[in-house]
Amino acid sequence: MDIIFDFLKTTGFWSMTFGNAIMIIIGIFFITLAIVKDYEPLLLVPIGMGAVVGNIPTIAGMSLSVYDVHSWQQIGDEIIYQPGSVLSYIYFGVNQGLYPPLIFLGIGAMTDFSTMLSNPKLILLGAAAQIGVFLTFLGALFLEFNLQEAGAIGIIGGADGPTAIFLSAKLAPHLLGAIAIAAYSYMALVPVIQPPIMRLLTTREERLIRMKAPRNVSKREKMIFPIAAFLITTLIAPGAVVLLGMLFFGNLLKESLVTERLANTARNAMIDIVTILLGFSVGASTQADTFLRPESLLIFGLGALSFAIATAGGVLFAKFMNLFLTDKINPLVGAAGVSAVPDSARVVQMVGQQEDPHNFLLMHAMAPNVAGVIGSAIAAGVLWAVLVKESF
Amino acid sequence: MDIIFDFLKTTGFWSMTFGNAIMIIIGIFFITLAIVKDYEPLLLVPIGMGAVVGNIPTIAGMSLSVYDVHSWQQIGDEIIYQPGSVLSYIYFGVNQGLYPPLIFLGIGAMTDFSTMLSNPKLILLGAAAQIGVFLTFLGALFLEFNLQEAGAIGIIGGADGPTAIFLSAKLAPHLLGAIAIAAYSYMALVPVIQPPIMRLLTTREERLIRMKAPRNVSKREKMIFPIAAFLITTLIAPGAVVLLGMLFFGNLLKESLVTERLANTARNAMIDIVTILLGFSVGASTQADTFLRPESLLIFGLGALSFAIATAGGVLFAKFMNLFLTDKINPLVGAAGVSAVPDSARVVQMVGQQEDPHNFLLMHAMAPNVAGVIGSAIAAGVLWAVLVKESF
Amino acid sequence: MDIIFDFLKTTGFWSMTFGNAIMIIIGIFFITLAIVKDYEPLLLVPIGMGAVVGNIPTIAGMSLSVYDVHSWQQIGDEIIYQPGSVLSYIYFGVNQGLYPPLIFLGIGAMTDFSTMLSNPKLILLGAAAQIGVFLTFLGALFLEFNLQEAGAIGIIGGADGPTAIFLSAKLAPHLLGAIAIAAYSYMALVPVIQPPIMRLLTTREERLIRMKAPRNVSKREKMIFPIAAFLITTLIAPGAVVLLGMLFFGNLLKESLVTERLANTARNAMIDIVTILLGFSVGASTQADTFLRPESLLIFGLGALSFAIATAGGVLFAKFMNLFLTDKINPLVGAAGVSAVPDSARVVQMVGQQEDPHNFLLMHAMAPNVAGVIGSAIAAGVLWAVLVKESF
Amino acid sequence: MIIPFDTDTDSIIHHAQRLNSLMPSHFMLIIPQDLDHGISIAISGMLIVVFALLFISLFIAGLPRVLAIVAKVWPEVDTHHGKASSPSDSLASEDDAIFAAIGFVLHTEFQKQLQSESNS
Amino acid sequence: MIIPFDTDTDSIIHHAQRLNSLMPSHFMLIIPQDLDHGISIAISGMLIVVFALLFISLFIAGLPRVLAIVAKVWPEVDTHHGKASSPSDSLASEDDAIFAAIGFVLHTEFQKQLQSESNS
Amino acid sequence: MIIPFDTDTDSIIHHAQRLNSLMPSHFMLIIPQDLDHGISIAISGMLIVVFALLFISLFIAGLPRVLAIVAKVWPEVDTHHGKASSPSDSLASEDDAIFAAIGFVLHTEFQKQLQSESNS
Ligand code: NA
Ligand code: NA
Ligand code: NA
Repeated sequence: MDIIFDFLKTTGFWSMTFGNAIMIIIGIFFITLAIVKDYEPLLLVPIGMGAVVGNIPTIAGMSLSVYDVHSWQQIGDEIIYQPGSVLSYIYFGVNQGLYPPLIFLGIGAMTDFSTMLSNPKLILLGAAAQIGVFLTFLGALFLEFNLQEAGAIGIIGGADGPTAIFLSAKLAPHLLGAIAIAAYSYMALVPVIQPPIMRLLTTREERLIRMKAPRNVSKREKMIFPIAAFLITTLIAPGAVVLLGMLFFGNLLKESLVTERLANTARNAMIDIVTILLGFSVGASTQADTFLRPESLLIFGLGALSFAIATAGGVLFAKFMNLFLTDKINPLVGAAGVSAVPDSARVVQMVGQQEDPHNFLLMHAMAPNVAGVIGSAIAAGVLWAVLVKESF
Repeated sequence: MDIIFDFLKTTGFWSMTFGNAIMIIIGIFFITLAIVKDYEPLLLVPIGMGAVVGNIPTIAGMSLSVYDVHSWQQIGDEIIYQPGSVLSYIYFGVNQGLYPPLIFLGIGAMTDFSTMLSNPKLILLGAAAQIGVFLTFLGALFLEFNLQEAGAIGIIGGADGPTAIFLSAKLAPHLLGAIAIAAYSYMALVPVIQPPIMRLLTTREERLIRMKAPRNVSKREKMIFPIAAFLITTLIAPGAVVLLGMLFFGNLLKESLVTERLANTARNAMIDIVTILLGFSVGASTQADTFLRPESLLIFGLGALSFAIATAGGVLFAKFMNLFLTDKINPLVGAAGVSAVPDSARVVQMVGQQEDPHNFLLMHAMAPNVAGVIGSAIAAGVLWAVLVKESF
Repeated sequence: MDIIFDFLKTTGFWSMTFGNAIMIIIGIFFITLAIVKDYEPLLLVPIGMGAVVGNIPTIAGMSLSVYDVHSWQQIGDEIIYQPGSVLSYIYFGVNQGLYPPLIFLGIGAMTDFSTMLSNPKLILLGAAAQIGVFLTFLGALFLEFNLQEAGAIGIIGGADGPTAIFLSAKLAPHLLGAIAIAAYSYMALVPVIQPPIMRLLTTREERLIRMKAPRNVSKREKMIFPIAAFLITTLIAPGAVVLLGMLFFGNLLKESLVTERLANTARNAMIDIVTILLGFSVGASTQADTFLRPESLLIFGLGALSFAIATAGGVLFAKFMNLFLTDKINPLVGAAGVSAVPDSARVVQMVGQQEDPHNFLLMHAMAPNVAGVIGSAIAAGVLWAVLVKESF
Repeated sequence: MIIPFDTDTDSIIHHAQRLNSLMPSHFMLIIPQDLDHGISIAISGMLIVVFALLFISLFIAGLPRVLAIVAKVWPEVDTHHGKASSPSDSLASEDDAIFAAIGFVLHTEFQKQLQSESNS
Repeated sequence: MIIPFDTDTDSIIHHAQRLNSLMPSHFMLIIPQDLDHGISIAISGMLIVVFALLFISLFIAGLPRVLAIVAKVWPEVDTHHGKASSPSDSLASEDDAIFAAIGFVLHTEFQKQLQSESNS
Repeated sequence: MIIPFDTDTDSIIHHAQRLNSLMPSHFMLIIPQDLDHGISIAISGMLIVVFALLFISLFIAGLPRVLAIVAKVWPEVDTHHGKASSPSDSLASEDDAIFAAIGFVLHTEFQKQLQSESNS
């Protein structure tokens, strides 16, 4: 024991703060959650490992952290380049909101909007769930976050990692780590958060509703949709132009049927590379001294609230719509409006089958699910447009 | 109707200019052309969608356009980073001429130079077609474009998108959008532009000429070729070192037979990623206020001219060569010297088969076709070298 | 002949220096070595072609070389961007040490640490071989290189290209080309350098030792290993956090079994793209005037020495360990401790089979082989941490 | 409840707010300003999201009918479409009812919102 | 014909040109300078392109003969090459004739061009 | 032996060293300073590498035993592990001996190194 003890004092083991240790444990917990529970592993594994890497105490004078950014300094008459750390160059894509649109490109090239096209009224459920975004925004203001911070926190309710990162980078970069971690944590915890709310707000009869099989959608509809939907949404909310431009561009690559190789690369190599770099560097940005703060706890609290509200919003709006419809919607499907694709759609399927094992809601739930992605991108665009102008 | 009207006035629909609407329609037209006619879809779909995205009117104060570039500003003693828009970071690769060489890398890793190696005299047809570049350059000067602008416009006659973008970025970045759109439009329209010129300049007897089957080419020849061709061309025209360095590097990765995995990535994931980013951001750079100008119309006119001249140059030089040859060249093959790989080679095949359905010119046409790529890269190198030195 | 001669004088052929010609020949020699002997082709082909491209004499005033980097210049009150060359943007990833960690990510996602996990004492051979790094460091100091330069030269003994490039970029960027070329050359020449040393230091009896088949390793061990190994190594040597962070992150993507698609992209498209860009731009950085210097010769001499010492270190330490062991280690296996994965492990197998064709040492040699990668990354971290602080 | 913010950009404002918060009379004047502004942002934001997705809904609901006309002039190669158009009609008529109802509510709300903004 | 240029870098020169163009005597002096310079760039550019590709042609035409000699010393593993060398010889002899002819024309043109440039 | 360095950052120091090297009495004082410092870097560097990999070795050697206990509480789905634990025990006991031996040598060396560094 003596040998080991003497040695430890000479290494970095002793200079590690308590906060770093906690963050490393959180990182390992994320990885464990991903492996054991299979919750959003493509994001929790990179983020978790990033958190472990980012919390190794480094030697003074070495540039290693994501926050050791490059700069230009004037020395005499010359402007000299001061290099940044390797992780800071990777984090640049997070910091400048570059990775989220590229991930949206890949998501667009993956997503089949058919079920949404075959039953357009379900789109409105994806809109209703965005109430989580705006109520959380108000909640954050109430807790004395400023407008920009509140906007970035509110978007956690969008249940969409790239959107949350994009908006945080623009409005409140100092909260980005906490917001991203909150968003991905709750997306991973969707199977835990949503079912009780869904059961609370629906009767057994409602949960038993079976929905009509969706109609076939023609190729032309699928080709026209990304262009038309892009024009409609961004002319209404121009702030969403980057996220939705890439999402619908990716979908057009898929549905045009003449650019299959580009769609294929967008949804495989390209999105994977960006996911690796984004996840790892977001994780590495959660250094104890910037992350373990009272705000982060508040953000986590607000994030949980926002998921709950969004779920409730979707379910209740489905019930409201049923007042006007003869072909009733199963209100469970409304919970998928929060997005968290495809987890929340799977949760709908699961909760539905607990009442009636022969009720297949998954396909119906995909419609509000993808509509929720569009909805929260619009919400992000609106918040960005309104709050970037405010300089108060 | 009244509801919709009231709402529209509060959104961005009303702030859209007439120019933006035209550009969006042009973008949709490009996408339609790609889908319906299958003309260069890998480029027209990204460019078209980029044009749609780039022409959504944005809110003042938000940095969204490709032209909202980052900068460093001195505030007091400190130099502060002013972030650019997401699209500006993607456009950086266009702006700095970074994407075209990477696309050439992939093209090199795709291209089989066998037919060219087996019949080296056909290479000269690829040289002859470059007359389109230099006559268009003179035409642009005559229309009072300055030397740099004329050089960038002339290269449209090279019928090679990446080369055109590369040279425009270096010599006339303010015309890049128009030049790129013109180059890709006419490459898409090769099946429309070339046939009448080819028929006008050839007799029926000439179009019926059958050519000897090409000989087999050894592996060693294919391995030596990229290195030797690189040295020959760039020692003569050092300005082409980046484009041709990457083209022949890609081809060496393919032909060396020991770096198959790198060649495979270069011609798949890598070229696809760059194509997506290049096409989309070039499209997004065609904002109405920078694109819808009198110059653009002149550039389109000169571009059409250059394709016509290049086609004529190739065909006529083939006829000239026939004066010295016993094994005659089918002069239609000369039209493939414009490059526009592989469309113009296919046009040769098509026009040839209209006279004689059993005449297979495609393989022969591939030789001037790929030689034309090399030829226009050399032309670009020469123009860059000469015009970048001139500061007049 | 007269025609050609007249023409040559007007082109760049005549302005080529003798040094450029030598470097082009070296480049072609590398490519030939890769093709004919199959020595490290994935690196020698890109580096060789890069050397050819980088030594074409360019026209004054054109920005083409990897050293024509971008800059910001103050003109009046404004700070104006001066663009760099295309190759300088690609070389940025070398220069800032960005590519090596990304290559380590791919290596991690490729590497199976099973044999190492099943026989942990073989790890120490990977440590012993690092004596080559530190003795070469001292040798370089003795030859009057300064401390930083000596550190960068010493790491050649790590027999690991990305590590050598990473440390050179940080400590002695002006020697990066020579160090990278030396490292990759000797890695390619491992089948030539190692066998005589291995035979010299072992008896026939030792070379005949057969080792026990390794035990099976559980999935849990493989999952826990990358996280634990990362924590152990970087808490001891925080300077290695970037390289080892990425190596073990890649391995976790592989072994977690839930992020297979990310691991797949990391070890295919991603590592290939980075390898192409790294190899080519490192090659292009070996311009005659910066490369053909007395230092480079010394570096090559020291590099050869370091490989020899590292090999001897591994073999002798295996013999030392045998003094304490009942299940003897075949000391040839120690030679694999230099890393140069997987070439040196193959050399062990080959030399072993020359004595006994039924002795399969390859699997055993993989353990010190991958441990050697970790060992030299730690050595690099230590040297960086110590030498970056020293400003003497 | 006071949270320790230390980001430079916000510190001045927050110091001002903290000073003000010591004076009870100002407390109710300053903090609610953000919240009040926030409420109007939240309402218009939610309305824009709903409008945008409603427009998409309407567009999609109408698209098959437009394409059915187009298909007569310029028929699609595969035959999926012919089968699809008839069931969509019945769906669409029901959609019309619900869209009209929601549209009316939204319009009314939106008008209220616009009025309250122009008054403040 | 006047085109509205508005890029900063060129504006001064173009303003000067426009001013000059108002004076008829200067018009013919200034605009053709660019064009004249352009013609010499175009001719030498075209020649360089043709020369470079001609060199490649010649190299490729000669390569099989060089490789045939090399293959005797150091034979290639696959047998494609042996078959290939004989037909290429007949092709190559014809190539020689055409390359000589083109080479001569190019050389003459290039010399003219060089002379005219050194005179101006 | 003098090597022509021309990197700006080092030139001043090297000029000084060259000047000093002309004076025989100083030669032995200045050059060895770097080398002496280098020796201490090299020794501690080598020790750190060995320690780090030794720790990994120890960790890996101990891991199967820890996992064997964990597996009782929370069994792994596939059965590789059960077979693996018994042979590793015998290996591990041998490992212990060698690790203890190497650990002792390293510790002694490291202590020496630390002492010499604190003295200088
Ligand atoms: Na959402
Ligand atoms: Na061309
Ligand atoms: Na090593």
